Amino acid sequence: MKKFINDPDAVVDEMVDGFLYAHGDRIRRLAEARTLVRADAPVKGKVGIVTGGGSGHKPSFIGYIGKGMLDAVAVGEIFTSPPPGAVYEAIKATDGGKGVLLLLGNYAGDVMNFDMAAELARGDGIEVEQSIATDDVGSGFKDDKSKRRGVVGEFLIWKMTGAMAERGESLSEVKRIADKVNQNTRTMGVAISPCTVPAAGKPTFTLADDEMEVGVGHHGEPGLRREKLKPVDEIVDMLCAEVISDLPFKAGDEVVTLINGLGATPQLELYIANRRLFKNVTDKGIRVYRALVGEFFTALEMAGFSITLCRLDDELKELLDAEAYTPYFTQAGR
Amino acid sequence: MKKFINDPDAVVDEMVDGFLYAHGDRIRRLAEARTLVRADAPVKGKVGIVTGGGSGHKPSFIGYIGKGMLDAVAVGEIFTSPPPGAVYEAIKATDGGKGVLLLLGNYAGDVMNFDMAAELARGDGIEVEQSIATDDVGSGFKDDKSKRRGVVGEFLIWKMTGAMAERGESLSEVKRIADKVNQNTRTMGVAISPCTVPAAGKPTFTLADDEMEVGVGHHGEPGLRREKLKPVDEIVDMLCAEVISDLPFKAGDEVVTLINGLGATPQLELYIANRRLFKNVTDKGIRVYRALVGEFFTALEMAGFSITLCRLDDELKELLDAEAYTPYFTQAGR
Amino acid sequence: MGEMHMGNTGEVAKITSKDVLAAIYRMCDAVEENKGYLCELDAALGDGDHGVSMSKSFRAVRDKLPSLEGKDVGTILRAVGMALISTVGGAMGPLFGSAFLKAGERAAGKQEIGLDDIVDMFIAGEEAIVARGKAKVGDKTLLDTVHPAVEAIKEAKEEGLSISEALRRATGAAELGMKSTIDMIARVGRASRLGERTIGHQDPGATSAYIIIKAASMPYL
Amino acid sequence: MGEMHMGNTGEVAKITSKDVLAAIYRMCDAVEENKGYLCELDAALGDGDHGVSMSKSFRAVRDKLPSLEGKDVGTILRAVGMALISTVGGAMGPLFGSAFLKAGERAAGKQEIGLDDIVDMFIAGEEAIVARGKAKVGDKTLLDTVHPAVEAIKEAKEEGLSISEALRRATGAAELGMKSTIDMIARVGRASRLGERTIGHQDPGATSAYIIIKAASMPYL
Ligand SMILES: Nc1ncnc2c1ncn2[C@@H]1O[C@H](COP(=O)(O)OP(=O)(O)O)[C@@H](O)[C@H]1O
Ligand SMILES: Nc1ncnc2c1ncn2[C@@H]1O[C@H](COP(=O)(O)OP(=O)(O)O)[C@@H](O)[C@H]1O
Ligand SMILES: [Mg+2]
Ligand SMILES: [Mg+2]
Ligand SMILES: [Mg+2]
Ligand SMILES: [Mg+2]
Repeated sequence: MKKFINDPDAVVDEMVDGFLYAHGDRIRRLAEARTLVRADAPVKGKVGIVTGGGSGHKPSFIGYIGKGMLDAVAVGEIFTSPPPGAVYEAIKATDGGKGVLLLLGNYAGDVMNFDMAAELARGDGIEVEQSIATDDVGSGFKDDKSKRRGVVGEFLIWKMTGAMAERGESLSEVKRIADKVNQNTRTMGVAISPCTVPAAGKPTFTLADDEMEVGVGHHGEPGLRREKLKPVDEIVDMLCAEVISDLPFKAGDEVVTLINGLGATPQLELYIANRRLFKNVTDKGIRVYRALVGEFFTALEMAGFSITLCRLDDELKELLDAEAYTPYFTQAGR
Repeated sequence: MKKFINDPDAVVDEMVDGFLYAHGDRIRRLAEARTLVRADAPVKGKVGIVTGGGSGHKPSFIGYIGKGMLDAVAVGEIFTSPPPGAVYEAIKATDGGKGVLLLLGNYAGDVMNFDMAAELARGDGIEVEQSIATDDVGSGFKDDKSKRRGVVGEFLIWKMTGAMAERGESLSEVKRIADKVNQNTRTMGVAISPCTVPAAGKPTFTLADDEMEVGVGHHGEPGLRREKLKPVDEIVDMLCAEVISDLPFKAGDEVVTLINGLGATPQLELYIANRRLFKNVTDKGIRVYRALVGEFFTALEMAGFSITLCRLDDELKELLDAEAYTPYFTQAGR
Repeated sequence: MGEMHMGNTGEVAKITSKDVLAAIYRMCDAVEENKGYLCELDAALGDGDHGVSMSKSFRAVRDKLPSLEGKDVGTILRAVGMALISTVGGAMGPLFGSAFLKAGERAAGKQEIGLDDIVDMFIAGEEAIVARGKAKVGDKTLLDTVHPAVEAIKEAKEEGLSISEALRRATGAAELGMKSTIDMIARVGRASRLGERTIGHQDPGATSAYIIIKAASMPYL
Repeated sequence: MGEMHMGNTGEVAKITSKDVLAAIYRMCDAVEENKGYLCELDAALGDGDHGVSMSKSFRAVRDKLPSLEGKDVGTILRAVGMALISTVGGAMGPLFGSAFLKAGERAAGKQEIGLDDIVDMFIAGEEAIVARGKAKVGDKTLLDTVHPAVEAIKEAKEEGLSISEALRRATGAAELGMKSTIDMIARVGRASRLGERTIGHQDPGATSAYIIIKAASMPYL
C-alpha cells in the first residue's frame, strides 16, 4: 500500500482537519460529532438537506456543503456509514423550522444508521423525511430497482434538491424533487484497477492486465461481470446501451449526462469518453441539455469511470441551473 | 498500459472534441489550429491572456478558459509544446486592441514555439509580451532560479493575471502582475508512481514499492533525489522546509497555500497533507490567507502531490479573490 | 489482560457482572485477532471493510470497559451497545449495537444472571437485529449465526441444562449457522447485488457474530 | 517505399531534387524505426516523449512529400520545415523546423545542388538551431551532433573531396558528436535540471540529429 498517510486509522480525522483549514470560512464542524455543516446553519425558513456516508469519495460528500446544495454531512470512516449520532447532530444543527430531508445511498449500513437518527430526531419533534438513491444499473436487480446501490446520481440529487430547498419550498416538495431525480437517473461504471482502504491495507479486488470490472460499485464491489478491456468507444457504447435501455430513455427526451472519474483515471480519458457518450445519446434522438465531466464521487484511487443519464423536464432544468456555492461545485446562475 | 483510450495518437484530438461537447457554450475551437478560445473572444479593451503547452495536465490548461482567467489556449500533444501556429492563431483571436500576454512554463519547447509565434504576431503589428513561470524549487538551480521549470504556480499566475486583464489594465501592467506572482511563488512536489504517455506506452520512470521521487517534474522528469517513502507529515515537513527557505518566506508574510494532486492521489490524502502544511506555515509565523487543495495541474495518472506557497500583498489578494468563470475554477467574488 | 478476565470455568449456575465484563474483553480481543480475516471475507462479497469496522467498533467498546467495573449487567451491555452505535456506524453498529442495547434492557439492574436471563437476552438481541435489519433467516447475514444459537439455548433451557452446557450448544449451533451461509445466496446488504456469485463464500457478518458468541462462551466450553 | 527512394549510390558530383526527396523519405523511415529507442533515451533525461514527437513530426512531413514531387530543392526543404513547425511543436519542431527552413532558403529554386550548396545549407541549418535554441556546443543537445558534422563537411569541401566522401565524413563526425554527449552535463533544455546525473546518458536530440543525417547520407556511405 503506497499512500500519503500517517496512521491508517486516523485518516478521516486528519482529512477533516485539513479540509477545515481550507474551507473553514464557509463550513464548520460540530462539537458533538464528526459532522460538518454550512457555517450559517440552520438557515431559517429552509428545509435542511443532510447527507452522509463513508469517506474516501471526495469531493463527495463534504465538498458539496454550501448554499444551493448540502447543509450538513455526517462523516463516516472510509467506506463505512457514519453512526446515528453524527446524523442526528446533523439534523438538529440544520433544522431551520421547516424540517430536514435525509439523502442517502442505498446501503444497509446507511439505511440503518439514518433510520436510527431519524427516530431520535422525530423524538425531539423535528420533521424528518428520507430519500434513498438507487441509480446504479450495475448493481443488477432489473426486477426490483429499489434494491440497487446509489452512486454518483446522488450528486445530481443533491444539486437539484438543494436548489429546491434554497427556494424555501416545503419538506414534502423538496422530498418530491429528490425522489423524482432518483427515478429519472441511471448510472453504470467500469473499473480497471482497484483501491485500497488504508486500514485494510490490501486492494479490494485484483484484475488481470487486460481485464475490467463492468458495473463496479464505488467501494470496489464486484459488478455484473468481468470482460477484456476494450477501446473506450466500445466501453462507452456498452454502458450507454445498458443505461439507456434501463429507464428507458427515449427519442425526444432531454438529459443531463455525467461522466464521473472514480479516482485515478485522467480527465483526458473522461473527455474522450464524453465524446462517444454524446454520439450515443444524440444518435438515439435524445437531447443533451448539459454535459458534466469530472470527478464528482470517487472511490479513493480506483481507476475507472461511470456514465450517468438523468432525464430532465423544465422544473429539473431550472433546479440544475440554479446557483450553488460549495468548495467543489460553484455555479453563479446560468 | 491500461487506459481508457482508442488510438494512442488521437487522444488529444478526441479529448478536445469531448471537451467541447461539455463546454461548447462558453469555449470554442478555432478553425485554423488546435486552439481553444473564450466564446466571446476577442474581448474589446482587454489584454488577451494566452497560454498553452502539452496536454495531459487537465484541468490545465483548457479548464481555465473563461472570464477572469484565460482567453485562449494552444493545445499541444501529450507533454509536448504546441506548434507556433497554434499560439499565433491564439494571439490573433484574442487581441482586443490592447495587446496579448503570453504565459508559459519554462520549457525549451514552449519557449521556442511561443517565441516564433510572438515574432509572427509582432509582424502583424500586434503588441505581444511574455511571462515565463519558474516556480519549481524541485528543478534545482538555487543559483539561477530563472532556469527552473514552471509548474502549478502557473495556475496562480493565470488567476491573478487574468483578473488584472479583466479590469482593462494595460499590457505592461498585466505583465507586471504575471512576473510579480511568479517571483513570489515557490512549489515542490513528490511522486510515488509514474504516468504513461499513451503514444509511448511505457511509464516514464519506475520506483520501488517503498520509494518516492522528491522534486519530480509534472511530466515525470526526475527530481532532486529518491528517498524512502515516509509518513505524509514528514514529507510535508521536508517540502515546506525547502519551499519556505527558498524565497524565503518569513514571519509576518501572508500567503496563499496550494496543494496540487498530480493525478491518482486521492483528495483525502491531499487534505491530510494540507493539515500538516497549515501547521508548518503558521508555526513559522506566516499567515495563511487562503488554502487551495485539489487537482489544478496534473500529470496524467501520476500519484503524487506538490505544495506551493505564494506571497501576497493587498494588490494580489484582490486579484486572487476576483470573480472567475471557467469550467474548473468558478468564483463569484468573495 | 486475557488471563485476568477469563472468568469462571466448568459447570456454573450463575454469571456475575464481573464475568460479563470479562466476556466483553474477550470479544474485543477476538475481534482484533480476526480483523484481517474478516476483511478478506468481506472483500469477496462486499467492500472489504468488515474487519476494520468491527475492530474500530470494539476498540471503542474496550475504551469504555474500565469505567464499567462494578456496574450491573444491564448497564454494562447498554454501554457496549451505545459504544457500538456511537463510534463507527457501518452496518455492524446498528445491528450489534441494537442487540446489546436490547439485551441490556432485559438485564437492567442485575449483578448476577442465570440461564433464564441469558435466554431472554439472546431472544431480545435477535429481535433487535431483525427489527433493525429486516433480514430473514437464510438471507446470508449474521442472523444465520444468531438464530440457531438462540434456538439452541432456548432448547437447552427447556431441557434443564446448565449454563455451561447451554452456551456450549449455542456456540456449536452458531458455528454451524455461520458455515451454512457458505452455500447461501445473499438476499440483503451489499452482497445481495452479486446474486448467485455469493455462493461459496462465508458471510463476514455471520462470521463475526460467531466470533463474538464463541469469545463470550469460551470459559464454559 | 524504401527501395524506390534510395537515390544514387557511389561517388556523385550532383544531387537532384529527386534525390533530396528520396533522402527525406529515408529520414521519415529512420525516425519511425527509432521511435521507441528515442523515447527510452528521453525517459532517462527528460519526459520520455522524444520518439513520439519525432515520429509525429516526420509523419506530418511524409504526408507532404507526394505533393512535392518535381519541386526544387528549396521548395522541398522549406515545406519540410513548415511541416515540422506546424504540426507537433515540442522542442524539435522549432529546432529542426528552423534548420530546414533556413537550409531551404539557400537552395531556393535549385533542381540540383553541388557540394558548395550542401555546405551552405549545413551552415545555415546550424545557424538556425543556434539562433532558435541559444545552446552552445558542449551543452548536450543536438548541436553536439550537428556542429562537428558541419565542420567536417566544410573541411571536406576545402580538401576538394566528392559529395559522397564529404557526407561520409559528416556522418562519421555526427556519430562521434552524438556519442560525445554521453559524457556531457546537460546545460539547456529539460535535462539541464538533472545536472551531473545526466552524465552517462546519450542525449535524445543529438541522437535523432544523427539518425537524420545518417538517413540522408545513406546511399553515399
Ligand atoms: N439488513 C441486514 N440485516 C442483517 N445483517 C446485515 C444486513 N445487511 C448487512 N448485514 C450484514 O452486514 C455484513 C457486512 O458488514 P460490513 O462490511 O461491516 O458493512 P458494509 O456492508 O456497510 O460494508 C454482512 O456480512 C451481513 O452479515
Ligand atoms: N535550447 C536548445 N537548443 C538545442 N537543443 C535543445 C534545446 N533544448 C532542448 N534541446 C534538445 O531537445 C531534446 C529533447 O527533445 P524533446 O524530448 O522532443 O522535447 P521536450 O524536452 O520538450 O520533451 C534534447 O535532447 C536536446 O537535444
Ligand atoms: Mg462498508
Ligand atoms: Mg516533451
Ligand atoms: Mg463491508
Ligand atoms: Mg522530451
